Amino acid sequence: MTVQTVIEAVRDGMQEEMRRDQSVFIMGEDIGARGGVFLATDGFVGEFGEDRVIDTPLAESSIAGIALGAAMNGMRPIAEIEFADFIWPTVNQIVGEAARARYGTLGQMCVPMVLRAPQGGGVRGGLYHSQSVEAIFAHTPGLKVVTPSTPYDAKGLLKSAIRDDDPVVFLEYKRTYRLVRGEVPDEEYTVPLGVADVKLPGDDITVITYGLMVHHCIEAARIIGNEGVSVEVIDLRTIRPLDNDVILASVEKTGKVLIVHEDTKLLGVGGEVSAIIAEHAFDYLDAPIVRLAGPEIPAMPFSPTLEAAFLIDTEKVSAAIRNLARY
Amino acid sequence: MTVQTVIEAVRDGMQEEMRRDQSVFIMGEDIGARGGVFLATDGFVGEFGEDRVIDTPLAESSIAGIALGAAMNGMRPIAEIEFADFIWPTVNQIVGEAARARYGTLGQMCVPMVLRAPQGGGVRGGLYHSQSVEAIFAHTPGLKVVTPSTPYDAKGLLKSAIRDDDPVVFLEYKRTYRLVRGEVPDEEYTVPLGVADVKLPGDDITVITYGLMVHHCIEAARIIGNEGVSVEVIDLRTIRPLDNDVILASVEKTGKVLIVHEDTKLLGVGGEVSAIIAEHAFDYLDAPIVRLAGPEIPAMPFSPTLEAAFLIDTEKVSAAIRNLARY
Amino acid sequence: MKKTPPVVGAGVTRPSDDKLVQMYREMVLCRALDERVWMLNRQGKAAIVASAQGHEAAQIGSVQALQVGKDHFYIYYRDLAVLISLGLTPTEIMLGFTAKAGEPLAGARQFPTHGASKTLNLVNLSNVVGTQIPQAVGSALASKMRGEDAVTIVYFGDGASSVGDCHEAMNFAAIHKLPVIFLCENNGYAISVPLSKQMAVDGIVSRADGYGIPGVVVDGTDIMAVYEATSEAATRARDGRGPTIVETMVERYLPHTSDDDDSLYREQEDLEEARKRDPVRILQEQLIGAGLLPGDTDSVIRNEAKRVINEATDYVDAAPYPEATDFLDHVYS
Amino acid sequence: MKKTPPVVGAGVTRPSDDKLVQMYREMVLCRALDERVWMLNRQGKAAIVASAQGHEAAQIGSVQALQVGKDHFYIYYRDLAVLISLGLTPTEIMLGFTAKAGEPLAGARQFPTHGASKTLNLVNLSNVVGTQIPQAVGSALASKMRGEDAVTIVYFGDGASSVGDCHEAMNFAAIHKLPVIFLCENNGYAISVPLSKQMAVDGIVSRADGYGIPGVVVDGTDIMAVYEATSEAATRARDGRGPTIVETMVERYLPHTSDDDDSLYREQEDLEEARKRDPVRILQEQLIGAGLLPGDTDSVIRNEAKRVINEATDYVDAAPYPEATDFLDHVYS
Ligand SMILES: Cc1ncc(C[n+]2csc(CCOP(=O)(O)OP(=O)(O)O)c2C)c(N)n1
Ligand SMILES: Cc1ncc(C[n+]2csc(CCOP(=O)(O)OP(=O)(O)O)c2C)c(N)n1
Ligand SMILES: [Mg+2]
Ligand SMILES: [Mg+2]
Repeated sequence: MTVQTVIEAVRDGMQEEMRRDQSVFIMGEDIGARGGVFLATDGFVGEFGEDRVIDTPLAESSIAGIALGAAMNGMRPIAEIEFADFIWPTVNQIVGEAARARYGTLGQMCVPMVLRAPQGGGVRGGLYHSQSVEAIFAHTPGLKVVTPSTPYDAKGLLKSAIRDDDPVVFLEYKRTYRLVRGEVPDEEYTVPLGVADVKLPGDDITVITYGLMVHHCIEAARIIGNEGVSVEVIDLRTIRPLDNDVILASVEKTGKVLIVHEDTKLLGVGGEVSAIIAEHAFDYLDAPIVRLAGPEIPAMPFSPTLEAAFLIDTEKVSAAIRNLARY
Repeated sequence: MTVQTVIEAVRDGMQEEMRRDQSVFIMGEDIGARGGVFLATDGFVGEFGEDRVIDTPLAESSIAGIALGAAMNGMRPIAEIEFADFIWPTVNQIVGEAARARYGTLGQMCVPMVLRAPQGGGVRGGLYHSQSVEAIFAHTPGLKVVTPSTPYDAKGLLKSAIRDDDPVVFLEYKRTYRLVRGEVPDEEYTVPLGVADVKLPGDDITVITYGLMVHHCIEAARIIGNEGVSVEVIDLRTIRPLDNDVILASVEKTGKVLIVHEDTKLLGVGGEVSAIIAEHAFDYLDAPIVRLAGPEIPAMPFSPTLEAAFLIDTEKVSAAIRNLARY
Repeated sequence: MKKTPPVVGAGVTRPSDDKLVQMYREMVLCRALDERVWMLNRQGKAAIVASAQGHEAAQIGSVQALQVGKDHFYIYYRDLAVLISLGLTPTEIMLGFTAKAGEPLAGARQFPTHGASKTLNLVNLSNVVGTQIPQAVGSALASKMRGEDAVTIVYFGDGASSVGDCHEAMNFAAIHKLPVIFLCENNGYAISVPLSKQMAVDGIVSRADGYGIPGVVVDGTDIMAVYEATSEAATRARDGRGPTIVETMVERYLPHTSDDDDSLYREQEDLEEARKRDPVRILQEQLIGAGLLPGDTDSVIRNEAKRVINEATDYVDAAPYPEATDFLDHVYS
Repeated sequence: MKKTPPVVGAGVTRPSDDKLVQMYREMVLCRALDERVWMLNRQGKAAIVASAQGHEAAQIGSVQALQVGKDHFYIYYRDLAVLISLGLTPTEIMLGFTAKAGEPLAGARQFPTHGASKTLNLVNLSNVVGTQIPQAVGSALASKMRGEDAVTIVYFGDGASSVGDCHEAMNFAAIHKLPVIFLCENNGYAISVPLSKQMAVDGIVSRADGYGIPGVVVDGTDIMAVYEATSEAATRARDGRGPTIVETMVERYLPHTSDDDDSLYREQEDLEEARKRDPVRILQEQLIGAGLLPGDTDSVIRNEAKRVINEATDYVDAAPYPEATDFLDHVYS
């Protein structure tokens, strides 16, 4: 075991897969000599050469489209979008094309590509360096969407994503990159896609979350635990496909659910999780299903006071859990 | 009152607004001499001239971006996307830019533009002429999203959308264009955005839906009505903002909810509606909240047998209502 | 529309006589098939038809300049003649138009001619105009990375050239000198929108300089010119000298698709002018002039085409629609 | 990078002597401001800084060739000197860098220099590179529709030229002969990616032919050349003769932003070469040569700039952050 940050785990995950499989390559802006704006590919161009570590022009739609074409022709591209805020031009190639390539060719084409992007706020990124984009991709059948929260998960899930034969949108919370440290095995491992993780077991209330928020929820759960309420924290890890089994099992045990995400509320992942529960675990519910999510503004404002007002923190989560416990 | 089809109502709505306000103009592919592929702008170029009815190159991102720029400079553009399936390139300018223009300039800029697109299936459109796209835009604060079902609503909502100072994504169900007829007043009227409509009152079960599905739901409700179960059909009409009041009032009355949409299920509008109910009307619920939605495949397949398997019809809705009635 | 005369480099082998006759055979077959599927549409048996009529020389001339089985073909909805020239049978293609079971490219899940063929390296993922251009560049990148000398050719219309993806893709291919051929079938219309409303220039070839790559305009109704320009571009690509724009000036004989009514926007005169440039007749006359269709060869070819198309029609008429049992399959691997 | 000499049309009025000195004053002020905000960043008082250092002549020379209050300005994050030249005060701008209450363009909701000013017709909606280009074209379309003779100018970097939106926007503007000026600040880098990995040509001006519009390359460190090229483009736009690409070859003196470390990718030599092309020094020398900075004029200008910047610094230091009470406002009208 080694203690690493999330960004180190991401880097190692890619590096191991590029060493393991010649068909894996990476393309994106500033990933070469610069090593990526977050240094996710630090040293890569030295080890793998410019052919497998391609500094692209600033042109996101084609980054996605070219990766898609390369994937259909036998390669396993990792396409990096510098910030998730700049991912919208890829929607046409990812949601429109990559997601349907297998379905629309009766399984003849497969698209083993990963679209990586750092997302989320808490880094003074303002309206255009803080966006959460998981909901839009997670709505699309044919895609897989992953949002790791820890170094262990980030590396293990990324390796699975690279080996997966379907297009995976891999969204890393940039706030966790250097903030979150954790143990990572020295030996080879992967974490399967589509499996949620009980990050903290508990009996009275289920908190379902993912990404950066996992850490606030765990902290809040510990605080509330000291107040005599036992909270289970579920990290979805993969947003599509959702792990209904883990979600429903927990709800059937606790009967009370709080869903937490940083992304805005309406038509967010929380809505879907709530609907799954309301349809399949209705008889077990003891209280309304509550969502705690980003406010209904387009994204996170820049000034520190405004950003703080947007962001969900341990305190806000604790307050929501206490409310629910009282119901 | 005149009986019209939906496409006639859409055409009249635009024509009246263009006559009323010189700043309204329309841009899109084939809207000039061709009159639009669905003839929504039939005769417009003759009446309003090529300056106000602009046949654009095939370039959706710029159709959106140019409309946005024109809107910020005092015009009221209606940008037509030929089929909603081709709307993805506009996401960057609409979700990324237009939705945040007001917020990000502290209210200095406003974006009075309408992005119109025909959507949905049932017309043998296959994977790329059948898509439903409301969920992706409806997730975004700053946008308004409208999905009319009848000629009356289509015209009245479109006129409101054109007069609105915010960017509106206006999604017309192409299957309704010539299929659905209805009375439209001869005198001037508008239908306000953000207000749901009880299309059929009832007491035992609430069916919440929008667009083409409204008609299947009404038919199903009539059938089930004859079986002694009183069904209320709510047409959301506007997907963002959602009309929580009408939704919750109905659920508090009936205690049982079926949500129906043609779009695929996960992270669709139904998830959000379910979550709103599970949070705010939990104590009134007598049964699980059920969703009937398109299956989890990327879009509607082309062959008639496959398309039929995808589509929700009156029979499927009736079956779902009966199931819920039995709970 | 101004038609620029073919500008072809030296040193390219002309197609052999046999190959020329073969190309003619494909053209005749394609035209017969095309006419038949329109008939099926009018009979309510084919939901939608986009025609290759007027584009056949550009499509067949380019395919025949490449190596089927090795090279990669990214096509669009109007490329019926590409399919014929790649070796798909009329029956296979008509299963697409009628959306019947056994359709090989997409299991009838998609519009006719859409889907893919793994064995033919043929891809036509979607109806979304222009998306295939970066995908093709990605395919060329993959070939180059593995050191293969396969070429990727991508077909698109003048309309598609306006899309941002076209720009991004050409620029990337130029930077990395990728083995890709950008073959534009410029028929002067994007549905109803004439070239003059799509661009302020006569065609797309003038963009080549802006990317630092070669571009060539050819008369797309002259199969020899297309063959030569494509051959030269393929040689350049295989030699590691990068991409080429081949702009073929063609005519669209018919409405955009069977759903369109071109009388709303197209002058009868314009159509009549267009029809004078019939690639099938032009090649027929060239072959007759060169003595390559001796005796009743031409009518044998035409009758054979008719026979094949009739058989195909009977087959697809009798074929069932696909069962909906597995319509949820192939979403994930 | 090859630098093409300025190619300027005849018949353009050179800036008056007074105007030249005014432009110099703005340049000096902007440079002083720029240096100060970097200092604030290093002190932890400014979260992010993108610098105009090396770009000032291109920015100020172009603004001064236009009519402030009437024309429309679509800028990007590096256009600090555009703001100065439009008349924003250093205090107003520094409220942006420090994200303090009263920031005029976005209420400190956005990165510095982002937002809009209704009175100045200034728009900088987002950090998303290239999105402003079609927006600017839309603005020009609106002006033309209303028969106004306002011009829209849009600023963007070499990096932005790779985006599909740039292509779509230029093509549309060309077709409709819109009154828009595409002003590219080509500094040879998109963050770390050098021009040679962004395009296979030396700059974007060679694309102009592909759109059928005029394009001109100027030395962007020579304010006179920029002024003249922009004036000519503005005249063309106002005369209904359509858009122009003005490519200004400039240098980026500093890392991409305060978050960047350019030693990872930029040779020291390259930087030293770049610094020789200091637009402030170049104009200073030109003015001294022309006798336009007599006596201690230059040091008066510099001292005045320092004084203003010091005052602004004190002001923003003392200013509070915005209250979060209304951070939910202005989502809808
Ligand atoms: C992105 C996108 N926008 C619009 C359409 C609708 N549409 C289908 S074909 C077409 C015109 C394409 O013209 P061109 O590329 O010249 O090809 P042609 O049909 O003339 O061969 C349009 C607008 C589409 N399929 N995709
Ligand atoms: C669409 C998009 N992609 C990526 C980025 C990240 N990014 C910010 S600036 C930049 C480089 C822009 O270079 P250029 O346009 O040449 O402007 P310069 O900074 O050199 O003046 C990049 C890649 C972004 N902001 N937007
Ligand atoms: Mg065309
Ligand atoms: Mg640059």
